Amino acid sequence: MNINEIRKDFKILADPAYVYFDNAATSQRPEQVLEAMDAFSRTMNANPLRGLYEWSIKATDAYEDARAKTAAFVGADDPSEIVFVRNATEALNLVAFSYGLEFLKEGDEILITVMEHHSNILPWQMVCRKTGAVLKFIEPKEDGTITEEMLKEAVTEKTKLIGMGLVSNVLGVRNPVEKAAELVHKNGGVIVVDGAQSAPHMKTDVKAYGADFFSFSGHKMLGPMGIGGLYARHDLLEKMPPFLSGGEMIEYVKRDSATYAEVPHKFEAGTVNASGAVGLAAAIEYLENIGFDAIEEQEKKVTKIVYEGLKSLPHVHVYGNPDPEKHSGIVTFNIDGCHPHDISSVLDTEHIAIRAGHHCAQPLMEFMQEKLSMEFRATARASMYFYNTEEEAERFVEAVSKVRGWLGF
Amino acid sequence: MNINEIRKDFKILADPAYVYFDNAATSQRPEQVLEAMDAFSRTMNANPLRGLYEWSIKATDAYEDARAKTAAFVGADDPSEIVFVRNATEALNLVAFSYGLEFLKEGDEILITVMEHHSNILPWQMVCRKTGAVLKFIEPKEDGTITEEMLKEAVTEKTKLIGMGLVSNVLGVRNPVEKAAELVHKNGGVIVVDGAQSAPHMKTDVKAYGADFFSFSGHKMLGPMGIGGLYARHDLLEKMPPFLSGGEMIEYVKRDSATYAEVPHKFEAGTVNASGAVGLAAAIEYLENIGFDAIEEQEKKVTKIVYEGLKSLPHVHVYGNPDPEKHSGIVTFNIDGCHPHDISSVLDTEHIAIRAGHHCAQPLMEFMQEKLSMEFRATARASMYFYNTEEEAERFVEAVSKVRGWLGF
Amino acid sequence: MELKNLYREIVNEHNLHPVHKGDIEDPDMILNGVNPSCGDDIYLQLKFDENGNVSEGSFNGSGCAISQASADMMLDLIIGLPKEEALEKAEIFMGMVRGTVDEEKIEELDEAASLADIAHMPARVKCATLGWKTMQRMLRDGENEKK
Amino acid sequence: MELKNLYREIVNEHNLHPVHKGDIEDPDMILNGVNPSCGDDIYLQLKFDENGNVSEGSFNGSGCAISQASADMMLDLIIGLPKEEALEKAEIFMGMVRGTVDEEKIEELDEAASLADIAHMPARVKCATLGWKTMQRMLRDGENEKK
Ligand SMILES: Cc1ncc(COP(=O)(O)O)c(C=O)c1O
Ligand SMILES: Cc1ncc(COP(=O)(O)O)c(C=O)c1O
Repeated sequence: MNINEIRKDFKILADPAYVYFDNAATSQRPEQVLEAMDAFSRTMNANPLRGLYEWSIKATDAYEDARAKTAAFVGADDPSEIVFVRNATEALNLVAFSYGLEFLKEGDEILITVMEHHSNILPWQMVCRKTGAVLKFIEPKEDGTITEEMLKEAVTEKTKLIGMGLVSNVLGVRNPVEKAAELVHKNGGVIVVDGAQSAPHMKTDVKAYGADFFSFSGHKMLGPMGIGGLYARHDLLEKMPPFLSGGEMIEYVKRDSATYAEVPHKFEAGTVNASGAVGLAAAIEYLENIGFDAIEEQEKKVTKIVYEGLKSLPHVHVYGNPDPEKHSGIVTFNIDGCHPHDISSVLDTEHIAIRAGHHCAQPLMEFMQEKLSMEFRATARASMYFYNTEEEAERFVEAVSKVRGWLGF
Repeated sequence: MNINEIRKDFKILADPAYVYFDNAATSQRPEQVLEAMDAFSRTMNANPLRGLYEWSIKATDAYEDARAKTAAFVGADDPSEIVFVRNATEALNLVAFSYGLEFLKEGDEILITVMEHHSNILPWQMVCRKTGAVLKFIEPKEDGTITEEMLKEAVTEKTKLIGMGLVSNVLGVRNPVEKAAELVHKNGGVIVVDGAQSAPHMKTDVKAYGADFFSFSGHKMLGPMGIGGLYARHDLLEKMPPFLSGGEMIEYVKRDSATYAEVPHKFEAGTVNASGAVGLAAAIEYLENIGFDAIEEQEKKVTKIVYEGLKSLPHVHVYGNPDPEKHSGIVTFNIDGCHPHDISSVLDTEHIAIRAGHHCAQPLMEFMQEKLSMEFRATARASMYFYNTEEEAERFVEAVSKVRGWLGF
Repeated sequence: MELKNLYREIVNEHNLHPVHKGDIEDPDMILNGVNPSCGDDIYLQLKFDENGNVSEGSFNGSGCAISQASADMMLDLIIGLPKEEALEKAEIFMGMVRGTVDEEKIEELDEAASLADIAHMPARVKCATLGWKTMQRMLRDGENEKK
Repeated sequence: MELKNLYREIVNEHNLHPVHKGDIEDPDMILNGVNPSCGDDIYLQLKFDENGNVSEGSFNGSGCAISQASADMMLDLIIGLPKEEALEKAEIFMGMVRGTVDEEKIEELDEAASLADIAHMPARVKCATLGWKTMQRMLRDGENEKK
């Protein structure tokens, strides 16, 4: 992997003054992705699935090819196991509204971790409100680890659904979804693996995870905004009721009832985002061309510099696993006396983009504040991707070392 | 309006061999829209709403500017009355799940027309199933007209919600939403105006319609796939519960509960489709630059040729209003002995793209089959937009005149 | 073959003057097959002799020219065949429209082989296969709506 | 003003060495103001003399430097003023960060005028206005959490 060549594919990275370290929020898009979408619009733009003319047939092929490519990317058996959605949040809501409301009942337990993203918390709160199921939380150790023992203790025979991010967007830690899957399957339950933060950084294999559902967002893995995916086991999709309803997801519509199209179309109501899917497919192709080995290697190099650099600074607290290789490119930290928002604002004057705040993980912030005596219920987070360089990492550490000075200490 | 200049903006229209008359399914996108989206990705791509750095601030501005532009486009009072969604279908589902399930109850009546798109039927079937409300249908006259008298007869004091497409995607007729609004408001009810087919063709004015809700899709009005809008009165949005939940739509999240962000963010869960919104804003700008007067003038010229041309052909039946000016660019027809799918397939060999089938309006097909003795429960539909030319219309009529011959008659 | 030629040379004839459209007397099996997205809707009727060969067959219903013609050609081909062979023909037909069987095999379909180019028209594949799928459901899965 | 200079010249001082942070004795009004998206969380406390002038004031709580400094500067400005004038200052401050009032008016804010450039940082506007909004809710809307 030649990082200089790769960076040329990302026009927004051309200005060396800027350091973009907010990749866990959204990634940048290479020209290949933009070009694939533009080409769709310029040569075959039509409403897929229904047209009997050339452009619509091409558009349908492009859309279904994108589905097949996405299925292969996550390790699914069959393209029909991929439902295209807007983003990971919608994927998780789809599971909650369709599977959750239909198959969970009073007294069942839903188990999630305290480090879940709000998008993997609120839908389950909704399911619990409406069904009488109970939401339980598993808390990690201080460094973010969840062990098999902790899981065994948390899973009871009432646990019918586990929601677990494969990689935490705050700590970067990889969670033991395989063990969780095993335990919940013994109860005839299912596991919803939220892959929003893992899919960009590591080879996905839903089979190996034992995942019944797997959610992800295109925009976090070089794809466009507005497209994401839900992997779901075919037999689950078959028995789940539809969620959104309208055009394209039906067979017959009578005035008072309807029958539904086959899986996965049953879950894709209305005109599909075909150009978004084409963009996602181009992003997948781009990632596969580089290869996850090379991607991880580069991320580890950069993350190590950031992690160890911050660790060595006085007044800086770095969270999560002591091994920077276990951070999936994410380094979360705080600086004594400095509110994360002020940190991010002054770093912005150095053209360094990081995120600060609760990271859509307020329960985790609360947990960390208590366990780790954090000053504020918020952190600063640098998140790197394979197109980031070691020089950027060094510049970042250098800048962080000056933050306390800029803030008057 | 110089049609030749305009067509240069649409690369896909460059090949004069192709006639694209399936605009009611999806429109084409001008270069200006593609460029606006690419520019977003190349210069300010970031996750809006949360970042404290330059790109994210720019992205937030671009996203909220798009909202303001969209609000002005539909005639809303305030940008906060626009919720960005994927498409009109999602907009209608949002109203059904949030407003419908919360405010309708057993015995209430939902009134829709028989010519609604499936996306404005199925969500109401769902609401009726879950609340015990009753779904009623109003049938138009044979030419598609719904009169004030017919409305008065159909609306009872139990009618608490009316769902009505402003323009039918099959007949092109404009429905009397103003009268319907008046009637339902007397009951303290609301009207959901589906503007998916009107917004591309005429100046929208939600206030003049008396619309409480108004749904539309970007992809039908020069915008990208994957973005659409719901206009809703501010006070309704305030009192409606959230629908999808997760990141970006919250204030506080505790382990067992949450409070929600202000309107409209409460309804936009997960990372927003900012580049899609930017594309939609560019589409709106493009439409406004041409102006709806010029747009309608061109559409009427082309529609007249198609309508009168088809009318004059033996064995061809044209549906809807006898005045081609009342068709919003849509001409639906059948040919004796020829299944619409065969019509569309043979026209495709002439590089003419039209739609054939039930047009996501099966109840209307059933109604037309009965009232107008249609041979099949399907029609062929040519739908024109302002970039279509009179020559294309003539070529189309000429081709249709040969269809029966090609099919062996 | 260009689609217009396909219609002219084969489809139109079978659609406008089908040999097997209508009802047969006292069929052994009747099955309804539909394509919801197209509105194609046929009733396939078959009768068997003492050896289990298809002795008579017809179809009824409405749909596009391709669905009608394909059903008519199918009946041309399978009347007189043992069930197993009829099913084999259906396999070949399915393989043909999916593009997974070779020329030689396709020839076994006689006139129905002319629908090979449907493989390039995914939106019409369902029309072409409706009759064949209905036959498979009958003979392979034993579905029968006759009361 | 570039943000780093703004911190150096004004914000840091008010954040690290606030004059009005803490509790006052027996306040007449107490109100909590929050920015959910930032986690800023302050308690504003005010006391009035017999003429309705703000006689004492303080804030407590936690938040970013801008929210803290802005609240401290606000109290510098309004202590001693009649309620109406305090509210006028809040109006000016809101107008300043929205970019809708002119230079001359802004000068009436004394040191708080230095936060004018926050108008170009929409994400930080909420931090800067937290104290002011809380004061508006108190004096204009009469909200009071004191029991
Ligand atoms: C009248 C009408 N309503 C709703 C829709 C649904 O639009 P979308 O598929 O973009 O959600 C359509 C599009 O076909 C339509 O014509
Ligand atoms: C772990 C995790 N899950 C879910 C999401 C939600 O993704 P989106 O906002 O694209 O729906 C995110 C993104 O922030 C995330 O990091």
